[in-house]
Formats: sequence, C-alpha cells, structure tokens
Amino acid sequence: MTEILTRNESLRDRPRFDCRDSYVKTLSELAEHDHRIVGVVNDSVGSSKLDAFKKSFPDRLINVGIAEQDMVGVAAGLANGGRIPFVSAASCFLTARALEQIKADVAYSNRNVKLCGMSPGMAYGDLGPTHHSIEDIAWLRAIDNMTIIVPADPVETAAALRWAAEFDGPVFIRVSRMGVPQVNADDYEFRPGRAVTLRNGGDVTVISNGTVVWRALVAAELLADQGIEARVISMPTVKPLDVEAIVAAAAETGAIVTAEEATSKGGLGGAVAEAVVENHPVPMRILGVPEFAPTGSAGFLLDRYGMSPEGIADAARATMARVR
Amino acid sequence: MTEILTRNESLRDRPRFDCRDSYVKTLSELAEHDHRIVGVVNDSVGSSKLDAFKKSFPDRLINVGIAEQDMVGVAAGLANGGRIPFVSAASCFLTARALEQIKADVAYSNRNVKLCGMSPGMAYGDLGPTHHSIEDIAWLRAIDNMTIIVPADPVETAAALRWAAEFDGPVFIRVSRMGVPQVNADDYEFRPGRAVTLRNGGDVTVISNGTVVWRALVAAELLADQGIEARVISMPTVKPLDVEAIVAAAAETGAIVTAEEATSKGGLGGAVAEAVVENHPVPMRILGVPEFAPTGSAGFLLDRYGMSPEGIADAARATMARVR
Amino acid sequence: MSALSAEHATIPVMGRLAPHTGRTELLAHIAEAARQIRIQDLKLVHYAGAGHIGGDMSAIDILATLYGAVLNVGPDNVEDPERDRFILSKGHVAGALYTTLAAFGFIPVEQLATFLKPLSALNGHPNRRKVPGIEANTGPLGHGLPIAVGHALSAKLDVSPRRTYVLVGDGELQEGSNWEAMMAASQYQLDRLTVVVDRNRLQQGATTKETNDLDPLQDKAAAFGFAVVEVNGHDHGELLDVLSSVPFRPGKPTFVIAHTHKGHPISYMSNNVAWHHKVPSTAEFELALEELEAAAHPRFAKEL
Amino acid sequence: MSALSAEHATIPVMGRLAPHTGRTELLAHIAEAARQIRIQDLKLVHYAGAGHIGGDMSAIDILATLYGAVLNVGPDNVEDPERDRFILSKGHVAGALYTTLAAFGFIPVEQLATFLKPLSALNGHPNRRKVPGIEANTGPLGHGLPIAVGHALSAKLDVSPRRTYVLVGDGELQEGSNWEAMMAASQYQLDRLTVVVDRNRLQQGATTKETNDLDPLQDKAAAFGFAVVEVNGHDHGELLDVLSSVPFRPGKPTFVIAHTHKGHPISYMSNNVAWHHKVPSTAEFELALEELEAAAHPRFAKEL
Ligand SMILES: Cc1ncc(C[n+]2csc(CCOP(=O)(O)OP(=O)(O)O)c2C)c(N)n1
Ligand SMILES: Cc1ncc(C[n+]2csc(CCOP(=O)(O)OP(=O)(O)O)c2C)c(N)n1
Ligand SMILES: [Mg+2]
Ligand SMILES: [Mg+2]
Repeated sequence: MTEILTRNESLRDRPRFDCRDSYVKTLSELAEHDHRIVGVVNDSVGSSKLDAFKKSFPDRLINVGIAEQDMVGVAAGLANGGRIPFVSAASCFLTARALEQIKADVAYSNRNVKLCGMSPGMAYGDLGPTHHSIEDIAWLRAIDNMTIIVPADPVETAAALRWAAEFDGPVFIRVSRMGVPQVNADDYEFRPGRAVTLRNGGDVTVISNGTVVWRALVAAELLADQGIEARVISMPTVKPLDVEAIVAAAAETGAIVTAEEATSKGGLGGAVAEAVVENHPVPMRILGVPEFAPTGSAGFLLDRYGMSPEGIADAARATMARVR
Repeated sequence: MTEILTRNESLRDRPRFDCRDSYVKTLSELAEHDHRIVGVVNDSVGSSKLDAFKKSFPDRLINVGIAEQDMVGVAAGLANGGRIPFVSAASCFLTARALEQIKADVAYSNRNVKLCGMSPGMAYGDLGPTHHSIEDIAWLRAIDNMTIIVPADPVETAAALRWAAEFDGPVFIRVSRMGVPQVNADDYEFRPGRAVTLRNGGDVTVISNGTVVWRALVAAELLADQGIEARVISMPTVKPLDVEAIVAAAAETGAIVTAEEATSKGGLGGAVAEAVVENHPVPMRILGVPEFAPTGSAGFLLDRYGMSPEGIADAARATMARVR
Repeated sequence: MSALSAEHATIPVMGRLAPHTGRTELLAHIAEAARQIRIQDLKLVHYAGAGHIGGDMSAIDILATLYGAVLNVGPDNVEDPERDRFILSKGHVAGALYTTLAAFGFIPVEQLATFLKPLSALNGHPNRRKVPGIEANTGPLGHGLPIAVGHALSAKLDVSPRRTYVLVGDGELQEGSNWEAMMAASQYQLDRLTVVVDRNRLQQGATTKETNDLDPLQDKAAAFGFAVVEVNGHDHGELLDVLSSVPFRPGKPTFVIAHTHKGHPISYMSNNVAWHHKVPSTAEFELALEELEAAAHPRFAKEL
Repeated sequence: MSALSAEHATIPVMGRLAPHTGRTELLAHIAEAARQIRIQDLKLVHYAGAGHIGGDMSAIDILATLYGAVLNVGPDNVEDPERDRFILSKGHVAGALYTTLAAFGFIPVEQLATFLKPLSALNGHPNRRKVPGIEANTGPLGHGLPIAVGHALSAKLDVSPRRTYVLVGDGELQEGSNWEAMMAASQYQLDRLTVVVDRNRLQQGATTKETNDLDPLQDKAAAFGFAVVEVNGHDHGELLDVLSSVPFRPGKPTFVIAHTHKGHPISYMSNNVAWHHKVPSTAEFELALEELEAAAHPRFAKEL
C-alpha cells in the first residue's frame, strides 16, 4: 500500500486543477502513440475541453451530435472495428441517456470502450438536478463487467487514463471539473481495485474519492489537532472494490465515514457498507447527496451536505462515539 | 406491525400466481372507478397481459410503440393533463431505456406517474442478461423522490396498486411474472415504507421481497427444524425504507440475511446494509445476482445464486456464526 | 462587474391585451415585450455571469408571441386544467423563460435577481416545483416533445380544445426521443399540438450542418406525418399567424420551422456560435444594451 | 412433445461456394440454405418450446443470402479484422441466427440442441462472448444500427473496403436511437453501410400501422439521407443483387426495405401476428414441416 504522509493543512490554499485538463493532455499523448484511440462526443467538444485533441486528430474525434444512445452504440461499433474509443460527455447525460447501451453494447458485449463522464457530481451546480450527475456511480455499479474509477486529482486522472488505455475492456472514468488540489504523489501509479492510504491513523477511517479526497485530508488535520488520528483512504476504484483495505480499516480503526460527490444511496458509501457488513461490521456514516440538490455551486453544495472538512471531521467524531 | 404466523412448509406446493394477473385485474377495477387512470405501453399489451384492459377501455390504453423514452415522457405529459398513467413495460427496458425520463420528467418534475416494471428480475431467464432486469431497483433507488415497491404476491401487488392510485406522486412497482404462492393475508393492507414481519424469531433475520419472500419463509421452517428461530421480514418498499424494522431486527437477532431477485450491489441488500452500518452494525449476508447470469429459468437461477430455501437457510446459519 | 442584484431586475410587467385586440396593437405589444425581455435577459446573464444568451435571444420572439398573444395562460389561471400548455424543451434558455414569466406577471420581477444564486428557485433550467407557470423540468435535451405529446393526448381524451406548444432547439432534434414522439403524435393525429423549432442552425459547439445535419428538415418532419410551416422566427406577425392557427391542418400535428439567429439582434453575437453560453464583458454588455434599446421599432426584428 | 435434444439438430452444414460461382448456382445454394434453416429453426422452437418463430421465418431469406453469398466471413476468418460485419439488431430472432451460423459451420450443429437450455451459450438473444460469429449482444431493440454505424466509421477511418450490414425489424424502427444513428450515418457518408429492414408490417402485439405507423418509410429514410431500395425480402435474387451492390449510391448509406411476411412461408403462420412468439403444437409442427420440406424449389419463396 502506497502511503503518502504529508502535512495537508495547506491543501485548502494549494492551486486547484480542473481534471479535464489532465484528461485532455493525457488522451492526446496516448492518441499520439496509439492510432487506435479515438474520441467520441455528443456536441461536447468544448465541455470536454477537447479542442486541442480535435486540432491534432481531426479525423479521430467523432461527434455524433446530441445523441447519447447513438454515441455509446457507435463507440461499441468502433471497438468492434479495432478502435479504442474514449467517449467524452457530461456524465449526467452519458449515464442516464445511454444506460442500456452501456449495459448491453459495452458491458455485456465486453467491448473495449472507455466511458469518460465529464463534469460529474454537482459540477454543474447552478444548472440544477437535471445536470447533477450524482447517480452515475450507483447506476453503473449495478452493472456487471464495469470498472468504475473516480480519480481524486489530475495525477490520478492521468494515471487512470493510461491504465484504461492499456486494459482491454469496459471502463468508466469520472473526470472532475470542480477544482481540486493535487493529493497524490507525482509518481503515483494507478492500480485498479487498489485503495490508496493517504494518511495513517488508528482511531477512525475516512474513505472517499474524487473531489472529496482533499477535504477528507484536511478533516484529518482538524481531527489531529483534537488528538484523533484518522486514517484517510482514497478509493479511486469503486468497482472492483478494495475489500481488503476496507476490512483492515474496520478492524483497525473500528469506525468508518465515507464521503463522495454523489448520491448517498448505492454509491461508494453503499459499496463500502456492503463490504463492511459482509466482513467486519462497524459503525459507519455515509456522506453524500440524499436528494435533488438546490441551486448552488458544487463547493457550496458539498459543504451543505456535510462534506466540508469540518463536516467530515464532525461525522468522524460522531461515528467514533458510536463504537461500542 | 402485522404478524402472520403460519406454518409455511407447504408453501413449496401451494398454487403459484403470476402477479401480472393481479396487476391487470386491479388496474381494471381502479380504472372503472377513476376515469383519470390510463395505461401506457410500448407494444407490451400482451406481455403486460393488458388485453382485457384494452377491451374495456380501448381509448385509455395508449400504445406509443417500441419507444420507451417517449413512453415515459408521454406519461409525464398525460399526468400534466390530469391523467394518472400506469406505464406497463418490461422492467428491463422501462428502466434502462427511459432512465433520464424517469429522473427528470417523473421524479424531479414530481409527476403523478406509476411505473410498472413487468417481468422483472430474471423472469425472462432464458432470454439472457439483456432481458434480465436485475439492476432496476438499484438504478431507481439512486433517484430522489421515487417510491419503489416490490410486492411478494398477488395480494400485495393489488394492495400496492390501490395505494399507488391514491398517492399523488411517482411510484415504481415491480410486477413479478415468475409464479409465487400467496404469502400475505387476504386482508393485507399495504403501507408505504412499512416492513411486514411474516414470522417472528430472535436468532437471525431474513429480509427479502418479491419472489424471494416465500423462499425465505420456507428457509425459516428448515431452520426451525434445526432449532433456529428466524425472523422473516418482507420489505415491499425498498424506498422509503423501514429503518426502524431493520434496526430492531439487528438489535434483537444480531444477524441479517437479505435475499432478492436482483443485483447484489445497491438493491434491497445495499439499502439494508446502509441502514445497518449507520444505525446498528451486525453481520450480514447479501444474497442476489452478482453478475450477468447464464441461461436458465428464473427459478433455476435463483437457486444457483443461493436463493433456494436451503441456500437461504445456509446463509442464515453462516451469518449467525459470525456474530461475536 | 457587480453581482446580480435587485437593481438589475427592471423589466416592466406587461399586461395581457383585451380579447379581440387588433393585430397592429397586438404586434406592437409583442415587439415591446420581446424588446424588454431581451434587455432584462442580457442583464441577467451579464450580472449573474452565466447563462445561455445565444439561445435566449434566438427564442425570445417566439416566447413573447406565445405569452403575449397566443397562450390562454396567465398568473390567474396557471393551475387551470383547461389552460394551454407551453413546454420549453430547450431548457437551457431558462433565463429567457424566467424573464418572460416575470414580464407577464407569473413571478415577481424582483425574483429575477436571484437567478442562479445559491438556493434560488431560478436555477439554470426550469423547475416546476418552484416556479409557477413551468410545465416540465427540462434541461436534458429531447424531453419536451414526448411530454407535449402526452399532454396533447390528454386533451384529446378529454375532448378539450386546450392546445399544446413545445419549443425545441434544432440541435436538440438530433435526439432520437423527438422522432419517437413525432411518430406517435402523427399516429394519434394530435392536430392541437404545435412543435416550434428554433432553427438557428447552431448548436453548442458548431453549426448543425457540421455536426449532424438536419436538412432537409421539412422533409423529415413531413415524412413523420406533420404539417410543416416555415416562418421567420423573429417576425412576430408570421409567428402570431401560425401559432394562432390550431389546428393548422386538421388531423395532423404542426411543425413550425422558425428560422432564427442565435444572439439576435445583437450585432457581435448574432449567428456566432461562440455565444452559446459566453457572458458579455462590460463593454460588450453596454453595446448590446444600446442596440437593444434602439430596437424600439417592432419592424427591427424583421431585418433577419 | 419431447424436449429438444441432439436428434433434433439435423441441419446439414452448407459449404461456401467457390468465388465467381454463377448466379443460378448461387441462388440455388441460398434457397436450399434458407429451406434447411427454416426446417431446423422450426424444430428448435417446437422442441425447445420457446422462440420467436414469426420473426425468424421473416428474416431467414435475408440471413441465408448474406451468409450464403454476400458476407466475406466464415468459420475460418471469424476474427479477421477485415471481415465484413453483420449485426442482427432484431436480436429476438437469435434462433434463426444460431441456425444460420450452424448451417455455415461457425458453431457445431449439435450445439443447437442446447438452445435455451440451462447454462447454454445459446440463450434467447445472441451473446458474442459465447458464440463465434456474433458481433454484438443484441435483444433490446434499437441497438444494432448505432453499433453498425460505429463499425462502418471504423472501416472508413481505416480506409478499408470491409462492409457493414445490419438487420432491423420494422417495429424496431420506432426506437429513436435508430434515427440518431441514421442521421450520423448520412453525415459521415457511410456508403459501405447497408441497413436492411425486415418489413413484415407486424410487431409484437399488432400491425405497425395500428401501433405507430412507419409509412411513408421510404420518405423517412430518404429524408435522413439514405439511398432507399425496396425488394421482395423473400426473393433471393433481389436480395443478392442489392446486398452485393456496395456502395449502392456513392456517398450515401443504403436502406433496403425488404418486404417480408412474418412466419413465411408457413400457411397458417404467414402474416399472422399471433405467431410473434407462439410455439407450434405437434400438429402445427407436422404441417409446417411438410410445407417447408415441399418448398424445395427456390421459386417458392417468391410467391409472396
Ligand atoms: C441530453 C443532452 N445532451 C447534451 C446537452 C448539452 N447541451 C446544452 S445546450 C446544447 C446545444 C443545443 O443546441 P440547440 O438545440 O440547437 O439549442 P440552441 O441553439 O437554441 O441553443 C447542448 C449540446 C444537454 N443539455 N442535454
Ligand atoms: C427496447 C425493447 N423494447 C421492447 C422489446 C420487446 N419486443 C421484442 S420483439 C418486439 C417486436 C419487434 O417487432 P419488429 O421489430 O417488427 O420485429 P419482427 O416483426 O421482425 O419480429 C418487441 C416489442 C424489446 N426487445 N426491446
Ligand atoms: Mg440551435
Ligand atoms: Mg416486424
């Protein structure tokens, strides 16, 4: 298990990155070396930040128009023809509108298609619940043969993409838009199904991924100031799940809080809860978005749903208090 | 809490009912008394067994053709016009193909639309995973403002429908095709969000719904023969969840097994696991379908995935053994 | 750039004209409404720092005509089962719809100052649970037409004269759900359903032609069983005539191709794809405001 | 009625004819293949007690023509990147496809005896992970055409002559996903893509006309940018000619409306909606078998 023990107090002030930039840079590098790679979009060149890719590979960016079912079906057909399609579309539409294509054409057909859900969670905060993609992870988790990755920062986004390009099979990667500081080391290596312990601790565990990881790290600092040593686990792969790391956390810390920019029903929290009750039951608190969220920026909404560093620290303390 | 304590040994041999028959009978009765009720189908008159309804109310059965997105959008529009549409379509297509319409047009718009998922789970066993609707519950559970009902027998199907017709808001009802014996009393009253304890017991709890409830009851008989008193809870409403009944079961029996004709990731089992870890952690075993199932009848497949009465009893014993 | 505040919510509330008002007066009323809605919408987007201004401007003449002189719906009968229904399928122009609803008294003008703000009822896409006058929570493209078909069906079942209108984007027509709905609309002979296409020939990132061409759009709609009409979507007279003609062809639903320009009539914005959801700078804002205010004469809109 | 077993898997394996075989011989070969596939398919459905026999019979002449004389794919090059692709979008006629694949040597004939059985690779809809020769796991309608468009695009990117064929049901065309794909196919000028519509005018529960009429289907497809051809879908000559003409119109994808009868040519079954997925009784089975065996002469198929 990689361990990066840093002092994270300053994370709040570190530069923030839109992971789409890392996405596009990495995709272009990969495409440079592998002619099979193509992009597939639904009028989402701009919202996926793919203009540079389009300029470099004009024939290899396939825009099917505003038609998500066709987009995913076309990707499956391109894969049949030996291409490696990276579908890039707002996560809300990609997953809600093309779910049966994802199930049948990609997962069940076992096609080498990479589904890249852009601006997921509440990145489109003030555009309302139609554009909030809080359900995507829970939806895809119910489908067999689907690897689900939620990177925490630009480094992990790039690493996950490089892995996905090598892997022959369906992958879903959530590409965050809301700015995040770098939390993984520069030489970070992504391994599917492997949790990353970003901070050690024996009193309580916080498991998160995506845009919430840095918040969890800051929460751990707040807890440390109160004498509580929190383990902070980043869980980039929601499926397959690192059950071993979860069971160890349950056994060694006795209490778990999960936090994610997604619904609190059936996502990362649900996956961890299932693993916990089936292996080592301990008190948990599942932080997430339990409803159609009101208008507001993603950051405002995360805070509102208890996922500010302070909110996560509170949840950790409250969960620890439940340990018998 | 209603309690129906019966000797269930003979359930295996009791007559089996296709809940679609109860569905159509009840819907026709309701439509007789409420002119607002209409059916909406996707070329699924026969597969929803709606021929009699069509004969009685020819204008009130709207067939939009093989077009699920349109079907759900049309239902939302009918509701806008004051109608109460009961959408009847194979659950796999209704949920996978129209998920964004369910999210935006029905749930988020809060339209009075009843979504009736016919032949769910593995009812179309030998038609393969494209037709298995094991993901429907997990998918809909992630969506806010959606009541999810999985009736266990014809009596509960009818009762849930009558409730849904009265309730002003979105409801999803799974209408089973695989034959099930009657497990609820003739005068059964459905209340949303209320679990039904079909058998009392203090050693272990089995929570199930739909086609698996009778299997759980028989499992309890098998356990009783071995001196184990299992509580059998039927959980027709997956959302909102009867957290109180779950917490009581956890506290009083110390071990829970869930079993459902659905994916083991994020469905009823996931919902119970979330409630358990957040309130009263105990060992659990989640029975369900973890993969794209092979060819076979629904019964064959349920048995294969450990949901024969014997399989459920085994899981109960194994879970009890984990209690510390 | 100051943040959106009450002082930027300035649109005068426009009454509905008495029944049987003459055409000239109606058109003047629509033109003034459109002009005021544009000015207000510009302010919303500029001060809120977000919004879909290109598509707003493209659609405002259609909205002003519908709410100003066609729909039998106003603040007093917003729950009347017999009201006409208007569904904004291209929900990303919610700003234009909110402004129109304010202009015709459905919501208080001051409320516009909350556009996109935390906890506001006015998010970037319409929410019927929070805003009176909204019929469907749209935003994902390709949802409004099926809903409109459903409502038109309900009216037909009720043997009611109430009408159904739906405004769709042209890029939006790339969504297959629309064609499903169109097949059903013609199957059910929903001749009190009017689909208006905001045919500005631009979508989010490029022209429709470059992306996924819709032409020949008339042929497509006709082959799907619609009566097809083409109008200048910035000409209130042409719009008024066709939108008032229900049914347009007995037995057939109507498909109005309203030729428009995204960003119309703002000089630097009109027909420029960059303005799908760009926000005018202060200088751009001043210039646009000047142009819109000068557009007092209803005929201006016709110089397409 | 005995259960499906090895003794019911009787179809002879048909070789592929040598290149440049004359047309008469080709047509005789196709006709015999079609006849054998029908007989075998009837047995599968009858003895398995399930299947979609109406749509099977409707599609078999198309399948026999494609596999017998058009597609450059066989058991030996089933993984060759340069093979032609055939996608069965109306996946519910998997029984007909499995039988065709057995007839042309892709899978062992004996395997047919496992049709729909527990743990069989041959479930009611095709699964490429278990059955060689299958290009996509279809079953939900409206999936094959987008996949075919994707494959045709890959061929275009590769500057490869490989062709893409997709067979869709007519009822299936009510799914909007098809029209999305058709727009894209014509946008990308995929003239090596051939869409074949099994135009039997019946769907699951009724006629297409009663349900959601597709006519004028030619106009719809033409307006979506396709070159449209109509053929008798039971005439192997007409099928062979059009399916061999790729591109049919340079720059345009091809839309073949193959007029068929569901259940063809079985007397009591043909054009009868009841036979969408009904299972012939023993008496019905005997009669059908007799009729099919009598149909030795290729011309029989033409008596539409
Ligand atoms: C299902 C779906 N896919 C993608 C989008 C993102 N999107 C918002 S507006 C837009 C372009 C719409 O173009 P058009 O319909 O022509 O509208 P207009 O030109 O009037 O703005 C896109 C792609 C969306 N809202 N919904
Ligand atoms: C998305 C989806 N909706 C519904 C069905 C159920 N279904 C199976 S076959 C069929 C009728 C198909 O009719 P058509 O396409 O005309 O095929 P054919 O007449 O050749 O059998 C239907 C509705 C399905 N398979 N997929
Ligand atoms: Mg446009
Ligand atoms: Mg048909």
